[in-house]
Amino acid sequence: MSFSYLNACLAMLLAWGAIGLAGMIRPKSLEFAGRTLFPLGALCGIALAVLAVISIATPVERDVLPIGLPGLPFHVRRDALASVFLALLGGASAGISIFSTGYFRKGEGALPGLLCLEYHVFLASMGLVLLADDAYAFMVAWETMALSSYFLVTTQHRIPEIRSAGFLYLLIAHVGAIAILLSFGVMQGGSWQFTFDAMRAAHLSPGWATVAFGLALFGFGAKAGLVPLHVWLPEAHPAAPSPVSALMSGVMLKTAVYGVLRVSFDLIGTPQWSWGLVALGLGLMSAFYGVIFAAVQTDMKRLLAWSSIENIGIIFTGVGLTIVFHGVGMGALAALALIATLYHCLNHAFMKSVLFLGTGAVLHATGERNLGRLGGLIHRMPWVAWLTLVGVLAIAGLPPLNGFVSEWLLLQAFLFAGDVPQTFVNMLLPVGAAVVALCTALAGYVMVKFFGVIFLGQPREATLGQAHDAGPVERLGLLWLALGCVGLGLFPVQVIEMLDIVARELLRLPPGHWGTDWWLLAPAAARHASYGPLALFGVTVIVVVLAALGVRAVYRRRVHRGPAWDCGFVRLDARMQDTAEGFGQPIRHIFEPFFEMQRELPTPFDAAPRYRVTVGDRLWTLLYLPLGVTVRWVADLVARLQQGRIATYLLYSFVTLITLLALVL
Amino acid sequence: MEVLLLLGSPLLGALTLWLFGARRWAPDLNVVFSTATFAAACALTARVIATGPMLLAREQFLVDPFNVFLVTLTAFVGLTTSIFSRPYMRIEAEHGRVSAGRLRLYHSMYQLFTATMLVALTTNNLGLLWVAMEAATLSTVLLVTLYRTPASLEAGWKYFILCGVGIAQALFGTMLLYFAAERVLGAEGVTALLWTHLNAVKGQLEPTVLSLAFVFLLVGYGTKVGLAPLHNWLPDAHAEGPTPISAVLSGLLLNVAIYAVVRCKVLVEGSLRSALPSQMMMGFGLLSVVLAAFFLWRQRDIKRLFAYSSIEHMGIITFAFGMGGPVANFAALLHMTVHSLTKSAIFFAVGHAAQKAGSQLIENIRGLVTISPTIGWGLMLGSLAILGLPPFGVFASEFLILTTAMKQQPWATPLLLLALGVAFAAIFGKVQPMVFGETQARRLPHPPALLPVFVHLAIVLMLGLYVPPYLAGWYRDAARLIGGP
Amino acid sequence: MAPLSLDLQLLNACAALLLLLSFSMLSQRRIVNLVNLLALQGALLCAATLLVAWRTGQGHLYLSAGLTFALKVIGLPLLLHRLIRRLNVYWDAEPVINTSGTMLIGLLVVVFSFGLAQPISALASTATRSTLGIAIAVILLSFLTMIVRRKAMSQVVAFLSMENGLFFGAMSATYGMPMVVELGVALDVLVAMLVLGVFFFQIREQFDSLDLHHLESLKEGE
Amino acid sequence: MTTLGAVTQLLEIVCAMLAAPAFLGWVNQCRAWLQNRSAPSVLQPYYGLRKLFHKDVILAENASPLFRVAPYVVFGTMVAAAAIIPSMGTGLPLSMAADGIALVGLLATARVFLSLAAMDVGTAFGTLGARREMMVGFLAEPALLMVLFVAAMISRTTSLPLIAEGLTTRAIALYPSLAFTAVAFTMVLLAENARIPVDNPATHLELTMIHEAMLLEYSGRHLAMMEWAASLKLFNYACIGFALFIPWGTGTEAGGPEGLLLAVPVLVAKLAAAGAGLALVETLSAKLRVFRAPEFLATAFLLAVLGLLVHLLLGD
Repeated sequence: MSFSYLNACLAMLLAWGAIGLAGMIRPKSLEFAGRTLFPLGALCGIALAVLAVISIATPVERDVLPIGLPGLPFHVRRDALASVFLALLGGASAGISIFSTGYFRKGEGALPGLLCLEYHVFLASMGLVLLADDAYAFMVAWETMALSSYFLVTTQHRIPEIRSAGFLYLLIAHVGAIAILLSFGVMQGGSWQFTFDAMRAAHLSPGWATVAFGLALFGFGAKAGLVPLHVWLPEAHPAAPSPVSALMSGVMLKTAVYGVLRVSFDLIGTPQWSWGLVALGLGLMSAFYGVIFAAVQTDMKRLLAWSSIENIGIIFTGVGLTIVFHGVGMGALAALALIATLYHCLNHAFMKSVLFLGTGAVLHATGERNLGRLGGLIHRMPWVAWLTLVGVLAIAGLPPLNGFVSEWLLLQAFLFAGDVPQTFVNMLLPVGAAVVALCTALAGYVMVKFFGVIFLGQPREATLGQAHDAGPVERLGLLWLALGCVGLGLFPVQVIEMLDIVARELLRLPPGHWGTDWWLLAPAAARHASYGPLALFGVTVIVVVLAALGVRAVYRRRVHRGPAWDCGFVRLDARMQDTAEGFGQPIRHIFEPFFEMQRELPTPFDAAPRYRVTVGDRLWTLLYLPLGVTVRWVADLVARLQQGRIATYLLYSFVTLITLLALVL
Repeated sequence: MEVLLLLGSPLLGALTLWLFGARRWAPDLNVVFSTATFAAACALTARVIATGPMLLAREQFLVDPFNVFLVTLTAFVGLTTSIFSRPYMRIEAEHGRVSAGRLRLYHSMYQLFTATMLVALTTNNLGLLWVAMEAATLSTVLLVTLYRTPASLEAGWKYFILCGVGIAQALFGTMLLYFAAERVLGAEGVTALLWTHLNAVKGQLEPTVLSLAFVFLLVGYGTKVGLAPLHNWLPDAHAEGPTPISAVLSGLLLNVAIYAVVRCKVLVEGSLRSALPSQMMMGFGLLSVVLAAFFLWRQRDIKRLFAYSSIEHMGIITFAFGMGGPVANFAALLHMTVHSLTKSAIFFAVGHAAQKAGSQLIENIRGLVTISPTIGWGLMLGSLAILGLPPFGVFASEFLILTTAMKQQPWATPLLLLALGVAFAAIFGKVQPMVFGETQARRLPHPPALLPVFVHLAIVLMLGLYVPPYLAGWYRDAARLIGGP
Repeated sequence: MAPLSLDLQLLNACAALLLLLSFSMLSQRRIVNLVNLLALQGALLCAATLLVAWRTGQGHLYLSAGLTFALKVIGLPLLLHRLIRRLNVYWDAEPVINTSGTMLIGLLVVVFSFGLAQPISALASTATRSTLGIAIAVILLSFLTMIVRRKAMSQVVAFLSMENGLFFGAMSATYGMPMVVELGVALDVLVAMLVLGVFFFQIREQFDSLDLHHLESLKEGE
Repeated sequence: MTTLGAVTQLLEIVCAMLAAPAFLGWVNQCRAWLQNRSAPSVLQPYYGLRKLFHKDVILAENASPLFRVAPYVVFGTMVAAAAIIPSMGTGLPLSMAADGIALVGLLATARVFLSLAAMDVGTAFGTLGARREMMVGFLAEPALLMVLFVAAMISRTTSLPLIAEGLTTRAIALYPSLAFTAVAFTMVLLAENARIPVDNPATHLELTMIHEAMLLEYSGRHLAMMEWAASLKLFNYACIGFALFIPWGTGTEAGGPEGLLLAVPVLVAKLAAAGAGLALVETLSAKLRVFRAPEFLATAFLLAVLGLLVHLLLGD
């Protein structure tokens, strides 16, 4: 078989599958499954990433696999879009796999071999989702992805919360999948015409196209955790073991973004700008909703999960913007927005993985995930702390790291949207920009809380004294991902030139030029806006170093260690620091209407005063509980039909018979 | 020849086991006969692959693409079930739930039941088809009441009366069909009930009579298919009988019934040239799917749960046949195959689980994966398969059905989406805590022999990713045969 | 129009009587009488079959008449009588709907079934076609009887009379079904009866009564 | 880049570093005058810095390396920020590397590091200050961004020097949108630089303080760097204001060296005026409760967005 990047990528996926199965050879052996197979998986990941990156610029490749349905074998196809996401998958999963090598311990729920199987099947199915070129292959891969991740989430199935989390996750995933399936049903070319090519060829009336897009948005939104379909995400992501959480947040959510892009730009082909507004609106809503809830969380993994919702929101904002621009025929801007979107996908994959793995290390070191019981870990686990700091700064959108680049691009896209033909869209977009800006600022708030409470200050529990730093392998994994963040931050031009190929292919545009110089990013023209992270970083570093050296050179005064100043109040202890709740208090105060809070305030005369506040998701009580109630109600109603009396049953058939006879007469 | 063997072996088995059914080695004998039957079925299949469809015994018997795979399937599931029931019924006997005499009844009736189903599938004579269906009912009634518990008696009674009445309607329908046919094929009614002949002249059959006939047939056989609102006997019968019987009832008998309905539908549609039969079937199908989904929500008995899921899937199949057309028919046939395999596998797992817990109540079954991984994973995978999660075959057929529905009957898709969602929540929400979670029960000393479960699941898995070409060919031919818009 | 020949008149008389019997079954609450009525119905069916056989000179109809006689006039009624004695269930409880109401519904059913039979008998070539409507009526009426009865026994009797109706329908529409089918059906009916016999004793030993309200525990709704 | 550009660049950085404390001193002097106190000299901040530099550093026991790095990072970012704000000349080569949005990013970086450092020691005050600082920040930052957006939309660029140039080179016109944003910007400036009404640089009253609370644990040269950075921040904000609203007089590429020379006195004049104005505002307005601060800033944010909409409605 002649070499093609497609086959090579498939081979990598196959290798993942094989590695997974190999895990079942000795399912009980941690040494074999954990310490031997996971590094192999990481290697495959790196190889896949390299292949993908090289292949971005190469022409589209297709192939047909010998499996599938009789009239419908698996079609696979690799184009630039798929390559970008494959690169994301490979790159991020490599770091995560390396970390997992050192992470998984004995006696954590499922057997190591089983875990290995599920983990690698998960990876492989995500890869197949990106390569699939017909509805059936796509759906099989899609649902396999959901299924394997479900089993990973419920690794520790003895804990009821985790079980219910898994249930909720799989339920919403499945309903979403059916919606996607139906949207394929709309787009299909006719009987047995389920290949994507047939869908590209098929011409939909605007109405049906809208239906298809709506179903797809629903389905993929459910997977991506778009508000209001997000409820499973803050439950499921924390429930999983940290590497899995990283994989789900970092990579799996992006497959949903991939799906939306694929459907709206490739399969439907001619998105209408009004769809864009919907996506934009949902995106902004998710971004805002996610970030304010992240700000009030007290469980570190839950906080990260909510922050994932925020980032997905920002990504969908980008998608919506792209659709709007593309719909009104502003090609260059559409490309800009699309690139911002893709860039943010890449960024989020890396930074969120760093953070989740960081929490994993903390969890292992302290056995504690409640922010209220952590603190001061930067002394005990400096590696994890500093590497996590990179992720924190990145996700807070601070230059010169990667988070800032995509934010910058997105804001540029908003900024030059000035002349969209539709006036009211014109008025709407700046508000969108404002929301994005607000969300990024809030993300900064959240991340300061996250890092400050976990790693800084004094340990809030005596037990934290025994915390140990992560092992060398785990550090390596973290380092890989952190370097990814830095690299993506410092060399935007190179990355964007790759992403531009996607934009060109997907939006059918002439190639845009993105940098006047290898170090200077200038989307439209240097006159409009330019950003050179390397130079900026360089200058800052130089100044910092000069300042430090200069000061030390001139003023050689000693540095004493002393107790922290206690303002004359002698018994100053760790409990006087802000708790996570305390740090979130301003947000709760400002955005009160969005939260559902139960406060437990002590009276001045309490013997043992106790302050508790629990923050609930309003949408849960507004949307989901009523839904459940309705279903139960209907079920009770239906149950009345079956009273156990045989006469009644006979009556049913009698009436049915008579009615049908009357019908045909 | 093969057909003779195919039908002879179970009949002989029924006779022999009626004599020796109480012996200690009776279960093995049961397996032996089932194996013989399966072998005959394989031989028949091989012959069909070689020489194509055929008519035998003065056209009384017919083997065509539509029933050949069903015959094989029936024989196969019959075999695996007999294998499963060997240890199962032994344990039941040890627990003192069944006496030796009843074991005798059980074994011989089991063979008889297989025989009747095979006759129903292979016969070319619609009258004989009816007789066989009735016989199948009668042979299973006593199996349902095997335990003689009040519940089982009640279930058996309802099964008997409701199906009896239903089947009576079917007889009248058959009669009307005969009446219409006689006018075309001549008064000497030798050939007038032979499906092949009817199919040849279906264009000339009298529409009004046929439409009436179809109503009777649909209500009649539909009762046995378990279409809402005629389904009320089904959950009781499936839940109260011994588990092997539940497996074959859900897995096979329903298939046979729907087979009968479709055979009739072909004739009627051919004569009416109107969408009436299709619409009726789609209506029944949707109603069954939706009602079953909501019934699932409140189940506390695990076997009842899966009985309702059978109703749901029968609804899906009926709906698909109602839609008609190459894709939908193909999907429906595939769905019949994978459903019977999966559902019987689930019942095997459930049987052991319930036997272990000593109760069929869901809240008494917990943490299976801890007690016995094979049972736990068997049940989990089976349920996921039946819920239509890939890469299992059920997904393949549901994929085709849903996409086609979106194209041909978009109005139905919201209902299907709703029903599938509710059903998923109901079943999975009940299965998960049974398989996962804490449990007081200690680990089983010896893992139960669940080979059949995993064999079935393996086949279902394969059908999801690869359908053997000749099987696909049959599906296609059958789909063409069944036709539709 | 010319007056019908004697045999046809007789046939129609039989049909009318059958209908009458079904009505009386609908109202009858004494189970022993129910069984007798069933036997009578069987006898009428047998007679009708003989008439048709004699008229059309189809051999197999004699056979089916014989079957009917053996099974429905002698066999089943005897069996049922023995059961009744053994289980001493003589009375059915008060029907679900009171008798007059049932009668009214029955009347509507008859009208409906005549209407139903119209198009079919219009096509029928048989001399007996006009009785088809009655056959359908008998079937539906016994269906109704099953619905309103509360004792297992009376349900079974109604079930059997439904079978009679089917046979009558077959006879009047097409001079009976092919032999093989008739035999099969007869066999089935026989087996069904045996099964029922077993059933009754099982039910009896469980609930020591044949009242159907014992059989209402398996249900969904409260 | 031209030599002139390089010169301007260096000149600006140096001037900013040197002039910032003086500006702070000047503001304080004005305030003192307005409050009829005997005013400290303009050079007072320099004395303060000198004193601090000569002191030993006392670190809390559990201060981590982050705590020691932070001052330099904050200082560095502030200088970098100063390097891209066209205070005297617009021909800044570095401004290519970072436009307005990046500038906001830089300031945010400084804020984040400051807050993290404040949380590092883990005293009640530190965390309290950090929390309040972030609270102020997450509303002030988008507001500032929106302000920039308006200016950017008017002159179709996000790079500050080009915005300034754009405004100077055009015929002078009234931009109602700019009026809105000017108010918003002033409010942001007050909040960001810990001035009344949001914070009071002069007190250590724990109920109200934000910025000082974060610095409590710092001493010696670290504190000096922090103070210096703070004054730089004020200076930078002032210069941003000039660039956005009254850019006239800054030297352009076209203007050449002589333009640059002219720019120096202009800048001094502007600063003097701005300082006086700032002092006036501070004196006239009363300190807000901390809980009111968000509302204050939300108003600023709203005004900025309003300005944006007004701009879109009326066009330029």
